[in-house]
Amino acid sequence: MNRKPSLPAELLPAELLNAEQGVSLWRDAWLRLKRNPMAVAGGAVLILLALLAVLTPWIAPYDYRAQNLALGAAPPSAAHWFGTDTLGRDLLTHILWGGRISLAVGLVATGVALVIGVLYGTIAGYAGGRVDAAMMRLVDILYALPFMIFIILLMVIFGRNILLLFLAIGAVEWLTMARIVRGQVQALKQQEFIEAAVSLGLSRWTIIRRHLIPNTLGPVIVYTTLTIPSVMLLEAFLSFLGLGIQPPASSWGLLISYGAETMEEYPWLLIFPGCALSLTLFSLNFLGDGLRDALDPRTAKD
Amino acid sequence: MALLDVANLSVWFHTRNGVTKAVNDVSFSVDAGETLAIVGESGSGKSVCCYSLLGLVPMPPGRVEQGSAQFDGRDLLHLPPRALRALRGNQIATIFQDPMTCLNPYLTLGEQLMEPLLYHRNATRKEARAQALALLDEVGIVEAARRFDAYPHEFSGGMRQRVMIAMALIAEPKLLIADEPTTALDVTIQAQILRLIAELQARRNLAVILVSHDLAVVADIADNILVMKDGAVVESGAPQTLFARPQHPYTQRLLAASRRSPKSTPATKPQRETLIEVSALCTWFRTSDQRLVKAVDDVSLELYRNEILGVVGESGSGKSTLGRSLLQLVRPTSGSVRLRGQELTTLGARALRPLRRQMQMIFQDPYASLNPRMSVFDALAEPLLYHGLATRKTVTAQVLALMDDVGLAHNSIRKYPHEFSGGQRQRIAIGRAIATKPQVVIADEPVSALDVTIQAQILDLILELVARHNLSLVFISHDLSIVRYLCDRVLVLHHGKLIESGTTEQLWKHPREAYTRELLAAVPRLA
Amino acid sequence: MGREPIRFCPAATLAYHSCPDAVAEMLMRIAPIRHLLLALLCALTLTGCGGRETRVEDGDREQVLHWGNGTEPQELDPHIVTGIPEHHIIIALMEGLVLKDPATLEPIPGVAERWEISADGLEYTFHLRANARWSNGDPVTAQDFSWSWWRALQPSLGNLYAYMYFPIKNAEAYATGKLKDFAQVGIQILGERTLRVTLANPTPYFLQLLDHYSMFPVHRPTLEKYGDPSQRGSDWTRAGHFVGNGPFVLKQWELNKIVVVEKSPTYWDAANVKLNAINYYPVENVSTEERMFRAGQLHITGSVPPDKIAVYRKDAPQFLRVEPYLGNYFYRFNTQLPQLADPRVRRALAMSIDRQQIVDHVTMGGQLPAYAFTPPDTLGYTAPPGFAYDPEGARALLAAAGFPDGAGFPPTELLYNTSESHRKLAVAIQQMWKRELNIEITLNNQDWKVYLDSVANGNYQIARGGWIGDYVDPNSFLDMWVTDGGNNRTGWSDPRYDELVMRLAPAAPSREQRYAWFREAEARLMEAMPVLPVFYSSRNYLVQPSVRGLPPNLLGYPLFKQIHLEAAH
Amino acid sequence: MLRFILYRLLQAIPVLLVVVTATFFLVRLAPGGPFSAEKAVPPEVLRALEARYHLDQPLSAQYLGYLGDLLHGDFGPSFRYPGRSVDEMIFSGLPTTAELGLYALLIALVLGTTAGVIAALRPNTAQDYLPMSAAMIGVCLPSFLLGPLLLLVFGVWLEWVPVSGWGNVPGDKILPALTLASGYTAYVARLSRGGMLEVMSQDYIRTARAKGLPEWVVVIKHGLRGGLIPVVAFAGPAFAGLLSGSFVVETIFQIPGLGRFYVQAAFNRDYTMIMGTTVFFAVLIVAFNLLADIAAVWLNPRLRHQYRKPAA
Repeated sequence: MNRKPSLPAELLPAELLNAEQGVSLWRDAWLRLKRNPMAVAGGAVLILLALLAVLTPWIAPYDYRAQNLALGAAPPSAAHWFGTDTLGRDLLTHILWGGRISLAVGLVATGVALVIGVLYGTIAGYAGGRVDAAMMRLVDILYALPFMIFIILLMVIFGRNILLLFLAIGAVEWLTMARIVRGQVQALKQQEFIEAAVSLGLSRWTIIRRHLIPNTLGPVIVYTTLTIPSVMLLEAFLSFLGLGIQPPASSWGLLISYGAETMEEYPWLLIFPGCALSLTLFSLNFLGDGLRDALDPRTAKD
Repeated sequence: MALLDVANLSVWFHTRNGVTKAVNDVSFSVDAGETLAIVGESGSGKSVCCYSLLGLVPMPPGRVEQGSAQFDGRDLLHLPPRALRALRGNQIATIFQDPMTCLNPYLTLGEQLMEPLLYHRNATRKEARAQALALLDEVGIVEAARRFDAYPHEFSGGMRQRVMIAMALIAEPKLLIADEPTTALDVTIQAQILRLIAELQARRNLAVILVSHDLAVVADIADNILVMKDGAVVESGAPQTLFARPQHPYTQRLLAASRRSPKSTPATKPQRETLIEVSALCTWFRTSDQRLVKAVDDVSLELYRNEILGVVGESGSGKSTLGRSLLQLVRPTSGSVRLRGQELTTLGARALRPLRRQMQMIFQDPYASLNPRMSVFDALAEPLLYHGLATRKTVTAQVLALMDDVGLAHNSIRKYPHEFSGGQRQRIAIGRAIATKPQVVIADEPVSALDVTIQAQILDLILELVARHNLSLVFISHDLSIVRYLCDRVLVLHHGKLIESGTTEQLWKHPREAYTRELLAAVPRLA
Repeated sequence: MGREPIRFCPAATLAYHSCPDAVAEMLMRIAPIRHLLLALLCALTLTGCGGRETRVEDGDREQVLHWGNGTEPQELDPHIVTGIPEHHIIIALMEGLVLKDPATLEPIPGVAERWEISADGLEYTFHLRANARWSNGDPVTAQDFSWSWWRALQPSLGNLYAYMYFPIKNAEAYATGKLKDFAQVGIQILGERTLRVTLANPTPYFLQLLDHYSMFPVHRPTLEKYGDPSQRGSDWTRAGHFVGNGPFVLKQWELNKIVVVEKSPTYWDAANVKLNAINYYPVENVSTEERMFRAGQLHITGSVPPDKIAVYRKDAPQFLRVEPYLGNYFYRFNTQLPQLADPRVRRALAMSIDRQQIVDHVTMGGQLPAYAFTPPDTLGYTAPPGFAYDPEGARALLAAAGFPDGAGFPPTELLYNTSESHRKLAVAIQQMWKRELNIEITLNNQDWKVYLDSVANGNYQIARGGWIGDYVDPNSFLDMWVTDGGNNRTGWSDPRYDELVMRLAPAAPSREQRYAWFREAEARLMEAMPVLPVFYSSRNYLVQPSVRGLPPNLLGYPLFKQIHLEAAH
Repeated sequence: MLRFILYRLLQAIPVLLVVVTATFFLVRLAPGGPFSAEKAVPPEVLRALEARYHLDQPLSAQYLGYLGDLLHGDFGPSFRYPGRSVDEMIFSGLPTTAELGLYALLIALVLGTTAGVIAALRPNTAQDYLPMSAAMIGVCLPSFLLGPLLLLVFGVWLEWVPVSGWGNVPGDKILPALTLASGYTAYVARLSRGGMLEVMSQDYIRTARAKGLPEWVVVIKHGLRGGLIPVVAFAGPAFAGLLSGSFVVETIFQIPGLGRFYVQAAFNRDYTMIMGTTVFFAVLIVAFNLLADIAAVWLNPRLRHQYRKPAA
């Protein structure tokens, strides 16, 4: 649709219009975000989930190690709202405990990938030329190295460690992020406002931090919301391989992969963890879209 | 009965923030062989008025509230979409303002040119091609057959606008709507395009609606002029009567803006203190196919304190590269640039940084030169804080002072660039440039993207700031009338070389070079 | 003739009864419109029975057996391979001197039509049948066996099962390079069709070994045609190259897709081979395999997903086979660790596991609780229980060892290789130890190769292990725990045990005496408990009712020439 | 253009060399040799096996020997499958995996683009939310879950398609391709939605409408090309990833492809196979990144002049 000057620009909340105080992009974004009902709902669900995760030790109906072998896998009932798994353990309890792991992994590992990827991509894209070529070939190399061997080596060298898990996942996921950001920056650096920033005498780092990175946020947020689910599932895979959390602790990814094995016999073992993961991802998605729109002062774009 | 008869047209936009009456009770008519000019500034509703006839206004939020538009006996406003589509590009064709963005960069010109024939006339590709080639020839594209499969980016702006015209005319429409067809072009090209439209109109007995913000542009070719403001017609009539006796103050303002006076004798004679000294400056590029482009070739100049130096030339003459080379935004190939004796070309990026404070730039496109994610406050506070000209405590007051300087309302401090009109954005850009209290400002076509009325305001602002802050200004422009209004001295660039220089009046009255004379002749003038 | 193949549709029976039931149960709790949904589900499942003939039906008609074979065979060279999938293919393509009766596991004639054993049990004389032929028509001779066995013992070949030959006199010395002269190995050609084998010790299970593929003959001209017979990496085993002497010949071998063998016309007992072909599918994923079975793509699977066993048992027992298997599942203790050095601790850990609960509710596949190491009735040998499930006694032992109520028991780790079933079992046992002994055991899983490395280097505390007998004899289970035995890996050592297993039992004059020595040895093993037996294995797999001639046995050993297919009526 | 391709191919040499070298030493660092097994391997057998595959030589000699073989295109014998060479195994699995990957890519591109375009035509309406939510579900459903689910419904319950195999029966390629494509479809949908939103607000779309072109011509002919540019940038590396990521799908659907080797070789410590698949994968990454760049140039004529040969 063509946007004509006669169309009044999306007006800001009244409190912004009359203010004579300068505020940061982030504060503005926050004010804008508050007016987006879907984003607020997404954020509220996420906060609720985070709260549940924090409070799990006090609110979980059972000890997560408690088994009832004789009961086995039982469908949802009054005693076990979400049913039990094949060892007779309460599924709700495991979803609550697993949420702690999955949410932490999703956020921290994605955060690691985000920071490395955005910085690396921005530097490569802004520097251009040989530096860019070398940096991107390094990305190619890291893409090509056999992931399994990498994981096995990590496991052997460092032993089992949840922090290591975050690092391993972050170390894998940042590659694509770097590519995306680099593409964005290459386009951005042609724009006049970057030239204007140079002519203001700003240092390269300031230009990267204040002018380039904020303008790459749109695609970065979209990609991030897509990364979080794959990070959570990757965690399950690595935990299964032995890097990461150990039973009886669990995570949503692990619960889903076990549930997938028995989807015919004990569907609740798949449905409930699946719902928990989907709920999180949809909330994240709505929050992410809202955040992206909020961070882009222009009209909403993908 | 005229070809197009518009009566009581009202188009309103219904948004969450209320109703905007973009077009309110407008009536006009135009007949074959006639030219109607609709003049007004951005936001006056002149474009919406035309687009609503074609069904190109987004609905919602737009809505046609009332009125009729009889075209060839049919009411355009009440045609079903399919019937309207059959008219578009067929009976009624359109030329848009910016040929850079209005042609599809992914399709060949030939393909885009043939489309109206393919979809409206069911022509075969062969027929369409033949017809398109003939038309390209007619609009003055040489070697049309060879360039038929070229892409838009391979053409200059003027050429693209010729293609746009050919594309509009290919289905032999009865009515041509030209929305600011020359605004984005150099003055010399503008004259050619206007002449071309007039010729084609005469040859084909076209009805033309010419939309423009500049009365001077339409003066020669319009049979009737409609002046619009805030969605309503404020005055209309034949050019002669309108120019001779403008009734409405708005029309008078428009006229005044188009009739620029030469620069009044400066109150203070510029001191002969040399601020920037450029000698034998060359900035050459090697394109990736290894072709050498001598954008700036052996240029020497001086800029004195408190002087406004004009640099004129067409697109591609190297005037923008010259401006960037002065600031070391583009590193020159050879030659020297000295700022008060300090050689700049040999300095590294880090060493240059503190000096940059003293030399600032205002860019042509106020849309692209402002970071879309920085509010006015951010944009203006950044240079102040970065160069230590303000502290966290004083920065708000200083930003507000800057906003006063450039004429921005205080309550817009938190707004973002997209919420402003072009003129206001250029004010922000100017504010940013003067924030560091520079000695030299280089303004690269700062007003060519703006409406004439706004141009006048911005030019006045620049003059005022130059005087108030003791600035020296390099003013780069293709429009000699503006240069005459503003500058003390003028340099003429052609193909990267400096071909003529002198004081403004000297150049205006006694141009030495043929090229300079050509530039002068192209300036549209009101009778 | 002209009999219409009767359609058999396991998909409908199973799907209708099992899964939608569970789904329906779910729905009844959550959806008020359950009737509608139920109807829809039933409609979906019932449409299953229309349409084309399944692979199994086609196979039943054509006598083509579709066999789910686990993984892609690494090789088909009997002197190189080690795995069960390879075993299943090679026994169709080749035959040793002796076969086993699949019902009793007693030796029956193979290439040798008869044999004599000397009174001291040291000399075996085999008489090869005259009509034994290679698939290219050459006769199978005593020279073939002698040369093949020479080849199997070449150190450069890297034959992991060379130790199968070690009962033969001087075979071990030759295989390890201590002896260079093959003539001194106890293998003698007495004639074209007569072969004498001299053993170092009377080995009651020697005839069984002859049916192991590592002792099968290979066709010398073929091997020599495709490379150096004493080296790996020859491609004589490819379809088109392969020459064997078994009831089937190799027709097709497509990587990760299929191995096809067809009935061999030159096989001496071809008249009694009823199958026309066997198609082996390398299906690694057990769920995929089960789906293939349900959809009528396989006659037989290698296993059943553990969670599906109960469903089959309840709804489709005609397909499910649960059979005891000559294997066990145990945990090794690293006896060098301070907290595990005390046998009382090890016994306490063993006695606090409720094995009945585990086999009933965790493994659920018909496994038997193990209170000794050797599976019961291994060729008539059953070890007496070495301990019992006794949490009270376990607590007492642990307290006596200095950890009353688990107090002060250092953090200890249980290592297992990455697998869902190992994980589940470990979690259950971890919780039992916590409950009964109040000690915290952490779990650690490692990738298979890392796990092997850790266990082999003693780099573990408690580690999961499993053992499958190579042959049906207690020796196969007990000789691994001798001092510094390659498979011991616990650091445990008992001179009396070594003497019993290594010296006394092999030289025992009678089976009774031999088993008595073994019982004593096993009792010592359980008393010291360097290894904690959990259960005796079972084999769970699915078989179409049309498959006949596949009696259960401890080794999961099929005699393909006896198998035939009879479509159900 | 040719210069550009040559330049990039030249860059591929150090990339491959680093990948080969790093992988060569990394795999040997991982504990557990290629020949370890549950039953202890006698030392003399182990020695014989190591001698057979030159693992008894010093590492430098092994490395140089490997590089030499590699130059001749010889990846060496597989350790796990003693009768087969790595070359043979890669080329036996490649056509299948490539076909699977190609179908998945096509599905991802066609479905994803369609969903993205539909969503972009009416942003922030049901027409937008519906396909985008479906895309989100596509991301949520990993292939180890989607594959069995599809098989259960269409293979076991409905019996519309066989539950395993590749190219045996018509129709058995549909589910694997769909399963592999699902995640990528979601990405493509989001990317193309973003691209289309950007493009459909351009001035030249208004020009096309002013010419009276039917709306579908406006969208497909004038809009799609520009809207696809971000998708193409994604599709290059993604396709390389698709080929290596097909492991799960190949296992679930019993497909004789390359993806299984790529993963299993690592677990089996099949050194030569790991090297072979890794080198092969690295070549794919280089090739597909290059192809994506070429496709971007093809889609976007504005980039072409950068790569045009100088006029003689």
